[in-house]
Amino acid sequence: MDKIVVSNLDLFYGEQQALNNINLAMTEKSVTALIGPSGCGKSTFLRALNRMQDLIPNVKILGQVRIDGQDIYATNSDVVMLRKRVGMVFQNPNPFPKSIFENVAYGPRIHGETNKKKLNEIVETSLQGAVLWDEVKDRLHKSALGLSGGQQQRLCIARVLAVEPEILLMDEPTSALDPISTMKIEELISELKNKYTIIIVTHNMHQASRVSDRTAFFLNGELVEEDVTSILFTRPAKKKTEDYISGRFG
Amino acid sequence: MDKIVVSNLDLFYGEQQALNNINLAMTEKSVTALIGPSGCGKSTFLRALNRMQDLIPNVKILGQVRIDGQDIYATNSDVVMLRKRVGMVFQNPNPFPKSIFENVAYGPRIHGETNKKKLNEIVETSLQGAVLWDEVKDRLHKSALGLSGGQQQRLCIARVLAVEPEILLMDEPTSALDPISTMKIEELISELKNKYTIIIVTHNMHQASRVSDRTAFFLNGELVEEDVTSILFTRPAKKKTEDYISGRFG
Amino acid sequence: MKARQTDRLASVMLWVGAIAIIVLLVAFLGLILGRGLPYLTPDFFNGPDGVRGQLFNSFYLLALSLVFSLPVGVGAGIYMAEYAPQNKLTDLIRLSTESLATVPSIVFGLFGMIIFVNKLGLGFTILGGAATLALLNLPILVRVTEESLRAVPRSYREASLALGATMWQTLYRVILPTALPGLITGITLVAGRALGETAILIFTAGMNVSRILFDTNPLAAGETLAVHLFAAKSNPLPGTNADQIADGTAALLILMVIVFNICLTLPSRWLQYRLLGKNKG
Amino acid sequence: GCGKTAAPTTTTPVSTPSATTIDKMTISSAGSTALQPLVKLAAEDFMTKNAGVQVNLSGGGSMTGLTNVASGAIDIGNSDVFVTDELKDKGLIDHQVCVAPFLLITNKDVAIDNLTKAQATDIFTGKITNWKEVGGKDAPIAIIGRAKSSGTRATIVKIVMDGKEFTDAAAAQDSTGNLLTGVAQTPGAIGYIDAAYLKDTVKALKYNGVAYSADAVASGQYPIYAYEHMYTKGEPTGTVKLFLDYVMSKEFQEKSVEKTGFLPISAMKK
Amino acid sequence: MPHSKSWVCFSDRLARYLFISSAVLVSLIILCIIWFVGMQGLSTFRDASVIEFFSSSKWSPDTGQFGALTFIVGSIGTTLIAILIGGPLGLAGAVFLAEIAPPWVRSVMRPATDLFAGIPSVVYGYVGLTVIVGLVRRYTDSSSGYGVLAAGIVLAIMILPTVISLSEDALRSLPATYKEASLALGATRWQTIRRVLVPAASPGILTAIILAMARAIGETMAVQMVIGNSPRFPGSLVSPTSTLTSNIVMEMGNTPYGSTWNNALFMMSFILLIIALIMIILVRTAVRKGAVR
Ligand SMILES: Nc1ncnc2c1ncn2[C@@H]1O[C@H](COP(=O)(O)OP(=O)(O)OP(=O)(O)O)[C@@H](O)[C@H]1O
Ligand SMILES: Nc1ncnc2c1ncn2[C@@H]1O[C@H](COP(=O)(O)OP(=O)(O)OP(=O)(O)O)[C@@H](O)[C@H]1O
Ligand SMILES: [Mg+2]
Ligand SMILES: [Mg+2]
Ligand SMILES: O=P([O-])([O-])[O-]
Repeated sequence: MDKIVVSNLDLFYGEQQALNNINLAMTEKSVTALIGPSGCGKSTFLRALNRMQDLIPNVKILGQVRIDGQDIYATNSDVVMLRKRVGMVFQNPNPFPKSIFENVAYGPRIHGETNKKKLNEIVETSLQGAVLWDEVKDRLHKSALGLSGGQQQRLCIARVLAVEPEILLMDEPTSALDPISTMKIEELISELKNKYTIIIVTHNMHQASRVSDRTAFFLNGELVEEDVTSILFTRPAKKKTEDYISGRFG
Repeated sequence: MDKIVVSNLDLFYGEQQALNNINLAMTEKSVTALIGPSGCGKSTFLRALNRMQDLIPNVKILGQVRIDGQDIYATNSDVVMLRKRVGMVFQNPNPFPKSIFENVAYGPRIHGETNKKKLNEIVETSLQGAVLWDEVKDRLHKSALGLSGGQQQRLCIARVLAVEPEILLMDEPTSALDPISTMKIEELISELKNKYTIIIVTHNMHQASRVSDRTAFFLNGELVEEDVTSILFTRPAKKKTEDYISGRFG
Repeated sequence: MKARQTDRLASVMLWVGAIAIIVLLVAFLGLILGRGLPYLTPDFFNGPDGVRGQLFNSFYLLALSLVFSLPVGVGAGIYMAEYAPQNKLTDLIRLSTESLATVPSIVFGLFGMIIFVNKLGLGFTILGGAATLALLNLPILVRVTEESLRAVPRSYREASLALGATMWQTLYRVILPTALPGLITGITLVAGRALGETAILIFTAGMNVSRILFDTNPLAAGETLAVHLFAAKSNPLPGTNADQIADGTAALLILMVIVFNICLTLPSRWLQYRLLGKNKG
Repeated sequence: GCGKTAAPTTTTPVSTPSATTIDKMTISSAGSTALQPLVKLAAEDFMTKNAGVQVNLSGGGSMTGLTNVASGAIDIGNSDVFVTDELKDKGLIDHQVCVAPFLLITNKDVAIDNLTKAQATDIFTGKITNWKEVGGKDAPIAIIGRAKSSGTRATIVKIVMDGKEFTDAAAAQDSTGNLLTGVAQTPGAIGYIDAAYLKDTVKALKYNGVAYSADAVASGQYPIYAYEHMYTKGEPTGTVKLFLDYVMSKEFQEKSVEKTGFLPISAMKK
Repeated sequence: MPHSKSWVCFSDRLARYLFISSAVLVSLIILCIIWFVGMQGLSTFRDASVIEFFSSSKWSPDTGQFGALTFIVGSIGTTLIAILIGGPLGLAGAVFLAEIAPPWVRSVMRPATDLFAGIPSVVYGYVGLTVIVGLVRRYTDSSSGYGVLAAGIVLAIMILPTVISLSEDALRSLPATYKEASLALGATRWQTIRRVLVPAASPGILTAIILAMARAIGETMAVQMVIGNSPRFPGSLVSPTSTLTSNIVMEMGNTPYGSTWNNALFMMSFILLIIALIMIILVRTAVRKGAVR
């Protein structure tokens, strides 16, 4: 079933067009990878899905993004609610300068959870969900900034899980990490897709083939091709895609 | 002939060891690529070759780096002179906030060139050397910050060429660039190797195989393997190398 | 080589410049403290011409003026840093706060006198002095708030908003706590200036001290230490030891500023330490 | 406005027995800095005698006092000068509380100790610029005076200089204290102050051969003095009246006024 | 429940409005001050001539002559001297702190310079009166030592913290890449500072200088104690003269509110405000130019 349907999406930074007539549907409880050379609009596209682009002045968006059939850019759409449903993990781990516990409890708290016991539970479940619990359970009230990069990134994932979103957006979540952390996070993604609809941007084609069900190839703000991952990497329909994945450029 | 010989190089950031007993020789007028996962010490190694690491407090360096037989870390070694001989191009293009002309003329000027005509000549030759001349010859006195990313990176290369170094260090010079700029810079590297000894860090294995003569694979601060590029990518001697290039991680 | 020599010469010159600045500062402090410290006996505070009242007034006025200026200044700073769209109106607001920052304090003093003393007919009061002093604080607070908020990494903001927090939740749960050390530095700056201000207070808060110790009536006149120093210098009343009072008060003022700095920066360092945790290594 | 020497006085009688009682606990007084020492002393005594009453005191200058009392912002305006034309019709009542004598002072290195009226005038108008012209060392004269708006300066202009203008070359200080510091540390400096402020860091000159003393003023031999005023808006009542009564009382006038360096008003009426 | 959705929305909106109104309030205040001081000041010209006010140096209000040129020149003169001395010295301090000082020196010196800013201006004036005026007298042919030079020196010290901290911030906020790029080309540290860092930070440094100028031109108490306060066109750097602020504070207390004399003092405040505004606009154009480059 299609969880997200994007139709005729154009996005402009001021005069400059960064996305050009994108049409793409993303299936529920699957992983979609976005690949393409730097500057092709992957992050821009991702951020259009939870309206993070609203924060940037002079952005103009045309077309539609429907989640469960509802247009998220409709005037009566509630952006705060939307972002609760659509969680996001960023390229560089960005924990708050608070304790590990407070980082994970942050989301539930702002959404009104005050019961201490309930919070404890949520924090534990989320950290377990992000395969971090065992490593941090003895230092929950230490600063999150003392964690390693890979741990921080898993903390950020736990923080998102704690608000129980339906969709997970991940923008190059492993690009700042070492190989071992990367492997852990890739394993985590494979687990999470049983519960969440995941869209992941990566510059690493190997990663895309390892974790994703479908892959979309972007080039210069356009969606060149989208297909089942194994097909796209072995029998791409377009010449441009073949050039890119065979390493002709990028 | 070996231009640079590194023997038993250890490098510490404070307590943390970032390079562990590196032994590597680099041939004159050839391109050596450094590959390896993020955080493995590629940049650290590169910056040890022109003593840019001197700028960072608490760095301790053991072992030797010899250029043309002279140890650059010897007490009587002149770091300013060294850096003139060993030019560097950074990951992100970093032109000065000056005009295009002034950017290129900067090096010659600080090395004492004041003759206006001579400077004009140097600027033109260097920009031609970096295949940028035709694109900018009508706007030499406009700000360099108005150039596109790829143009800026070529400008930075021109700026280095203007001081006539013998060695060129390049730290992921295309990672911030679009495919077309990337191709131009790769072509440029192939040309430059007729005159310079080039060492290039890249996270892109395709790029390494396209531009380099030899490739060195780093992992966790150690040099795992170094060989002729085509051999390293097709018949690596070590299991770790094979895992990495076959996309098992990273 | 010439470049090498110039480099060495320039380094020497810069060291000399820096040492000159430090020497100047030390000389200044030495002069003032050297002259004044010997007079800082218990009698200096509690004696017949003791300055305990002025000391109290200094802090009382400072506190009141912060009560007036902090909410507005920080509020405006938050607006400029977080909300302000880039348009003409924002430009105008920014222009006006920046110019408020350069208004000579004497102009504030006159303005305050006419508003509070004459138009409102309050006479010389701590209230009027504090309100006018607040005008002096405002632009600095706006500027400091804006700058310390801007120094908070964008990523915190994005992380919070992406979790479905509102702007206000993001502000008071993440951004403000992170910016707090910067804010505190700013408040220290403001406090230092306010503690040393005279031109404004002479025209608004008057030059005498309540006989009731720690008189918190905001409608009483209130001479502060700085004004007291000014008065002792300009009208060395016969029968008092004006020079001693002046020297002692000057030293006391400097001590206060130093103590104030320490009192506010130490907790903020501690806070920063708490926030950022131990070194990652 | 300017200070006058001898004015027909309309002072309220010194001790009218009355049933005046304290009506407010805080009264305020501001204005002349010259008169401040006296008002301060009176206020302290008064507050000791009437527990709970607060006399707020502020400087600001004579005009600050006058304007604020005229507008009703304060109860008593202290002034070195008579009320100005602008404020004449505001119903201000003059209470002359004491006589302020003034001194010509010099730096201690100045060799002379007397100036005649003519010499002083020539120095202040800029005609004489070297001490040797009045019998001193060969050294330039540095005049350090007060601001154009100062009551002290007005008195000097009126009495010593017969209304001639000060030379613009004179440096000026905002207050008596800074003037004292200036004269004390500047070689060859001359200035003028309220007698009350005299310190031993400077030298007081004789004027026309007469050294300043209370008797010399009272007897009319030493002519540089002016009346100090405390103005109220309308006839004073309640606490304000009690306070003014205290200032004019025999007790205060005889015991305290001279302590602050002024002369009691009664000294002039002998 | 305190955290109901409507409450969250409401508090968000409330906060936003509070912040906006604070910002508007701040601007209203400055407009109020300008309006007020301007109106009071401009009424001077009901009785005095505009041209005379700006072109004559004869200040004799009791005879109806209102020439404020001396004060304007005095203010600008002291400010220039302050900048000529304090600017380079402060900039040297900033460069030192940003590029040369070992960390422990910086961690002592930076808070120490900030302490300069907390010293009351009366204290500066007092030190000026008792030390600097004497020095000026000793080393020049001035008979009193009062004047533009003494005031300029005192102001130079007062503006040091402004110049140092703002310029250092500007230097520090430069991307590290500029320095790296320059050193990697074989430039010495000084060449890097002079040819790359200082030019690149110049908008920020200019802001620092201009804000320092604004502080200098508006300073009252300290200047008033050392300038000499004679309403006379300064014959030399070491002869007594007056500035706008010193004359305002000298005469304000003793002139009746509403009189032409008093209005003229307000007019002088208004001139100060205008000068400050002009400086701000200069800063903003400087910064904008820097950003466009
Ligand atoms: N805030 C912005 N304002 C203006 N242009 C922007 C902005 N953000 C991105 N762009 C431009 O939009 C285009 C797409 O950028 P985007 O960040 O989406 O690329 P990307 O595919 O994520 O690249 P990368 O792999 O480097 O992250 C680029 O040309 C970029 O320069
Ligand atoms: N200034 C520094 N201080 C302390 N540690 C550092 C510093 N710079 C780098 N490191 C550490 O040294 C190790 C090697 O870093 P380096 O930047 O050389 O990696 P790299 O191979 O260039 O990675 P990338 O591909 O991400 O650029 C990393 O663990 C890094 O965290
Ligand atoms: Mg991206
Ligand atoms: Mg690197
Ligand atoms: O008493 P003064 O007016 O000269 O200060």
